[in-house]
Amino acid sequence: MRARVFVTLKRSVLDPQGKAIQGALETLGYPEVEEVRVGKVIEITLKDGERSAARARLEEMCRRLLANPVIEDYRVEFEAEPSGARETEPTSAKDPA
Amino acid sequence: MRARVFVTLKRSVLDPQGKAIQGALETLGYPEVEEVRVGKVIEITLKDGERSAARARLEEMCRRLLANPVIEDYRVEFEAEPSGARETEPTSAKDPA
Amino acid sequence: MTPELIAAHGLTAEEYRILREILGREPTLTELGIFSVMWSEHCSYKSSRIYLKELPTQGSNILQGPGENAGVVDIGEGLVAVFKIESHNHPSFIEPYQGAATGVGGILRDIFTMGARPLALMDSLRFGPLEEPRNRYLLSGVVAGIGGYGNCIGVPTVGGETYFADCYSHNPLVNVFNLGIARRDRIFTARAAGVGNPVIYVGSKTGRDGIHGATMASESFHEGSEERRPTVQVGDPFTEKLLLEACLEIMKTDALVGIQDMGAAGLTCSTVEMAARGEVGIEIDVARVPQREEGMSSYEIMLSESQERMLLVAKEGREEEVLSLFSRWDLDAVVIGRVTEEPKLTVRDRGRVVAQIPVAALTEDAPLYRRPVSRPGWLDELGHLDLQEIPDLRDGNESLLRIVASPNIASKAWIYEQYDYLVRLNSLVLPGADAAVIRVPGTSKALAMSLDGNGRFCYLNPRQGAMLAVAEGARNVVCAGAKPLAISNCLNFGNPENPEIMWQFAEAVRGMGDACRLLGTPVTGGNVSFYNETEGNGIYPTVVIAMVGLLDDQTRVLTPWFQNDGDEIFLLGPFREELGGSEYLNLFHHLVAGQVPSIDLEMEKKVQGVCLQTHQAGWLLSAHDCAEGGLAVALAECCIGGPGEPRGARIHLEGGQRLDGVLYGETPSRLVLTTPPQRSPEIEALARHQGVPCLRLGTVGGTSLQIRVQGRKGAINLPVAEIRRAWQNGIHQYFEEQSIRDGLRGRIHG
Amino acid sequence: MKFGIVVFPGSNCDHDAYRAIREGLGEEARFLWHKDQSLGDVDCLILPGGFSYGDYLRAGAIARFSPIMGAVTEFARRGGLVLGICNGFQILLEAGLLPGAMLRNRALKFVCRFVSLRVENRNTPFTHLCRPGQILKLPVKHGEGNYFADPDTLRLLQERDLVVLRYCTPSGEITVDANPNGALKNIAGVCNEAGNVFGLMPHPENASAEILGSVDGLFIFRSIVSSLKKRSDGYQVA
Ligand SMILES: Nc1ncnc2c1ncn2[C@@H]1O[C@H](COP(=O)(O)OP(=O)(O)O)[C@@H](O)[C@H]1O
Ligand SMILES: [Mg+2]
Repeated sequence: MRARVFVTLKRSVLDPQGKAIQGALETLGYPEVEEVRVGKVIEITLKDGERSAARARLEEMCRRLLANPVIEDYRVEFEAEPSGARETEPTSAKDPA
Repeated sequence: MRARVFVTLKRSVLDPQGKAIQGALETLGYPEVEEVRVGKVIEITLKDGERSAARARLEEMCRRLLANPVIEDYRVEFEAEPSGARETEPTSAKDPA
Repeated sequence: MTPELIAAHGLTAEEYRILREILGREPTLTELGIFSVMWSEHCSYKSSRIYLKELPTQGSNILQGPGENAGVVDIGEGLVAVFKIESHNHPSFIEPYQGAATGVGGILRDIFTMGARPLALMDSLRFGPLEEPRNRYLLSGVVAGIGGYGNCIGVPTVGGETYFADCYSHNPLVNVFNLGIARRDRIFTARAAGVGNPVIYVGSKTGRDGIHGATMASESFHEGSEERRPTVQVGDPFTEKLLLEACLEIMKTDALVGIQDMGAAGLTCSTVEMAARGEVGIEIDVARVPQREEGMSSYEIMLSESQERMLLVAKEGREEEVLSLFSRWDLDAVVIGRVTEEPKLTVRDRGRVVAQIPVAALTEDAPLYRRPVSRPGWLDELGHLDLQEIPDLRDGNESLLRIVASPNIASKAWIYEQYDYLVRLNSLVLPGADAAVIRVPGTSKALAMSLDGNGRFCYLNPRQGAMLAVAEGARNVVCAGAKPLAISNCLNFGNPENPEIMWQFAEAVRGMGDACRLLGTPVTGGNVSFYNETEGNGIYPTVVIAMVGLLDDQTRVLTPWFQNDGDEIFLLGPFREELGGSEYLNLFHHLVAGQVPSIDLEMEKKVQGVCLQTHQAGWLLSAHDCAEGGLAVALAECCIGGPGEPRGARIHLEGGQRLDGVLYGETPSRLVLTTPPQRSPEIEALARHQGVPCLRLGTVGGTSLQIRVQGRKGAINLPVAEIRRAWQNGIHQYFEEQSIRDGLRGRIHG
Repeated sequence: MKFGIVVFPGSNCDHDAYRAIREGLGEEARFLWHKDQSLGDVDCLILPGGFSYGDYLRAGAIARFSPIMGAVTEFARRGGLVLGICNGFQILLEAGLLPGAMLRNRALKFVCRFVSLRVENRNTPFTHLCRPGQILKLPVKHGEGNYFADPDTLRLLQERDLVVLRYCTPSGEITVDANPNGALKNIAGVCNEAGNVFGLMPHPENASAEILGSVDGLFIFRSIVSSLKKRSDGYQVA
C-alpha cells in the first residue's frame, strides 16, 4: 500500500523559496504564474493492511514527526485510487534547456 | 487554475532523507513502514486559461527549471479535479510531540 | 475596551488607566496594540532600566554605549567595532529552526543598521540534557537555523558556547552575537530628523507573521502558548543578503538621515524610536506599506514582525535615488510617510487617522518599575556543602574520561562544523579555542571575542556569577593575546514579577557592573530576556557576557594548544581547590551546591596583565583559561583540542586537600601557559614581581597525559588519543543516528 | 592575468575569491555582475561560492539562468578557463557545463571543516603545478556537496580522467570516513573533456595565506596563471 503525505507551509507563513522560484519563472518567460509555494511530498510504502487504520497511523506520524505543526499543514492521500488526479505518468526530464 | 508539480528523486538515486525518516519512524514505533522517499511538491497558481496549453507550459517549466533531469523525475497534476484522491482536508497539526 | 482585551495585550489595569490619561480618551485598537508592544518588557525594559542605568558605559574608546542598535568601540586607524548580543529564546523554543534563524537575521540588522559590515557571529546556547529526544530536536533545529541563516548570508559564525542543564529543558536559551566593522566617520544612527524628510520602507513585504512577538517574549510559557504559533516568523537570508548589500551601498552616499531595522514590534518600534531619538514626529500611511497578504488591518501592519525590513529617513529630494538603488537589488522600497515637527506618531490608513500618540508616551513615559526584591531563602541551604560527606576520587583516569565526555565540556565540533566559520577570509582562530580571532581587513590588527556565562554559578550566587562571567570573558580574550576592550551582555532571567527573580537580577547587574568597572571593560549594550520559565519552572539566572578585545598585530595570535615537545608548562594564578558549583560535583555527585569560587578582581587583572606582558615579550607559546572542569580539564584540552595531532604532557602537582579538588576545582583567574624552557626564569620573575602566583607544572611531550599529585594515589595517566576520543564523542554520540531524525523537523528547505 | 569573478545575488565568497587573487596571488581581479552580458577582457572566470538565490529550489538552479551565463558558456566553448568553487560548481553542473549533479550531504547537515584532497589529474590547467599524488588541505563548507552521476557518466569520467580531486585521508587513502558528504567515489572536483572548465566543492580561496593556516589553494590559482602564460600570446577569448 502506498501513501503520499503532503507537507506544506501554512498559507500565512512566508515561503521565500516559492517567491524565488516565481521570480525565476517570470524571468524565464512565464508571466502566467501568479504564485508558487513549495512543500514536501513524502511517499510512504506500507505493509498491506486496512486503509482506515493506516490513515490514522499516517496522520499520527505527521503530527509526531513528518510535519512541523508550527508552520506546516499536512495531508494524507493514498495512491492507486481510482482517480482522475493523476493525468501523467512520471516523466524523466530529458531536455535540460 | 492551480497545478501541482511533483519533483522526486529518480529511483536509482539514493535518498538519505527518506532513509532517515524511515529509520525515525521505525524507532517511533511504526514498523509497518517499508520505504520512504521524499520529494518536492510545487504548487503553482496560474492565470486561468486552457488546461492542455497550461500543461504543456508546466512541463516545459519542469524541464527547464523545476527538475534536474540527472537526478529527478517530475509529474504535473491539476488541482480541483473531480477526484477521489483528496480524502482529507488540510489539517492543522496540533500535537507537537 | 474590555478588560479581557486589555489583559490580552499584556497591559495591567493600572497601565491602561495611565494610557488613557495620557491620551485623554479611549485608545483605538491600533493604538492599544502600539502601546502594548511599546510598553512590553521586551521594548520598554520597565523592570530592568533602573538597574541597567548603574552600569559603567563610558571609556575613552567607547563611541556609543547602550541606547543605539549596537555599541561602538574605536579600534584605531579610523575604524570602529560595532557589536551586540540579543536573545531569541522564546521563538526558538516554539520553532527552533526559524526562531534561531530569525535571531541571527535580527542581530545582523542591528549591526548593519549602524553602517558596519557584519564580520563575525557567535552563539550562546543552553538546552536541557541530550538524553531527552526533545532537547536533541531543539539543539539540532537551533544549530541548523543559525547555520542556515549565517552560512547563507555569508557571515562566519566563529565561536560561541553551549551548556546543558535540566532547567533549560522547558526553556532553552538562544543568544546570538554579531560584530561588524565600520569607518569611524561613517557611523549611522537610528535618528529621524528634518521636518518633511521622507520615511522609506525597504525590504520584504509585510505579512501577518510575528504579531505580538514582543508581548510573547514578555510573558511566561504556559499551557496554550503553543497555540500562539502562527506568530512564528520565517527567515529569508537571501533577501537579507540583498538588503545588507543595498543598505551598505546607500550608506556610501549622503542621502540618508537615519536608518533603523524593524525588529521586535516592527514598524511600531522603528517609527517610534526613530522619532524619539530625533525629538520629532513621524507620520505614515499603512496603506502604502508593501503587503504580502490581503486585507491586513492597520493594527496588523503596525505590529507585524515580518523579517528583513528596514526603515529609512532620507533627505528630501533624494527619494528617487534611494528607491532606484533598492530596486537594482530587486527589493521593495516605498515612501510611506514624512518626518513631522510635532513629536507625535501619526498612523493613517488611506488617509484616515487610525492612531495618533505623543512619542514620549511610548518611550520616556512608559512605565518604569522598581519591583520588589527578596533574597531567596533557599540560597543558604544551597550554599552549604559539606565535602566530608563526599568521598574523594579514587580513579583519576576514569574520572577524566568521564568529565571530558560531559556535553558541557566535550568538543562542540558537532555544532560548529555546521557553521561556516571561514567565509570572508578573516578567521585566524577558529572555533574550539578560548576566544575567536578575526583580522581587521585593511589593517594589521585583529579582534578577539568570546561568549561566557556559567548559569550554575549565577544560580548559586548571582552577583559573583556575573563577575565570574565578565572575568572569564576577559581572560579568554587575553588567552588569544588580545587586550579586553568592552562588553555587550545578554541577561536571561525568569519572571521579574517574582521578587526572588528580581533580586537575582539586581545582584547580577551589580556584579557585572563592578567587574566591568574594575577590569576596565565598559558595557556598550545588551539585552534583557525575562520570563524564561515554563509552568513556574525558571531557568538558572543566566548572564552571558560578550567580550571583545583588540590585538595590534594580527600575526601575534595566541592559541591554547601545546606546541612542541619540551615546552615548559606553567599555571599562572592562584592554586586553590574550590569545588562549589563545579561541573565535577554536578556530574559525579548530582550536586549543584556550595559556595561559588571566590574571585579577587585585582588578582584577575594582574594575571591577565602578566599574560599579556609575557606575550608581548614573545615568551609565550600557548595560553589557556581554566574554566569548567578545572585544571585537569584545561590541561587535557591543551593536549587534545588543537587542529593538529594531540600532544602529551607530564605534570607534577604539589599536595592539596583532596584529589578531586586539585584536579577539578574551578578556581578562577588561572591560566595554563607554555614557554620555551629558556624563558621559564623570566616568566617566573615577572609574575613574582607583579605578585602573581606562578607554578611550574611540567613539560610537554610524549603521547600520554600524566598528572601526578604528590602524596596521592589514583592520579592520571592516559594516552591522549583516548582522551581525545572521549572528548570528541561527548556530544556526537547523541546524534549518530538521531541527528538526522531530529533535524528533520523544523527544516523547510528540504 | 585578469580574473573575472561573477557575482550572483546571494554569492558570498565573491569577495574571498577577489582577496585570494589580489592578496594571495598578486594578480588582477574584477567583479562581474550577473546581469552583465559581456565579460570584458578577463583571462579566467571564477564562479564563486555562496548561496546564489538562497539555494532555493536546488543549489545553482536559478543562477544558471542569469543573463551573464550566456557569455560564460561562450567563453567556456572557446576554451576560456572557468573555475567553479562550491556554489559555482553547482551552477556549472546545473548549466550542463560539467557532468553530474549535487545531492544533499549524506548526513543531511551543512559541513564546514578542513579536508584532505588527492590530486587525481595533474594534466589540467588548474592542477599542473601539483606534485604527483599531492594531497591538498582545503576546507569544505556546504550542505549540498554529495556528487552524483549516473553509471554511464561515471564511466566516462573515469575513462577520460575527468575526476580531478577526491576526498582522502591525510595520508592519501580514499576511504568512506574521509568523505565529508557521501559524494560518489569520493569525487570532490571534476573537469570537462576539454579540460578548461573545472568545478570543485572545497574552497581554495580559504587556503590562500599563511595566516589562514594553509596556502594549498594557491596551487590551483598558480596553476591557472602559469597555464594562461603558457598559452600562446595571441590566444583570445570573448
Ligand atoms: N554554540 C557554539 N557555536 C560555535 N562555537 C561553539 C559553540 N559552543 C562552543 N563553541 C566553541 O567551542 C569552544 C569551547 O567552548 P567553551 O567550553 O565555552 O570554551 P571556554 O570554556 O574556553 O570559554 C569555544 O571555542 C567555542 O567557541
Ligand atoms: Mg567559557
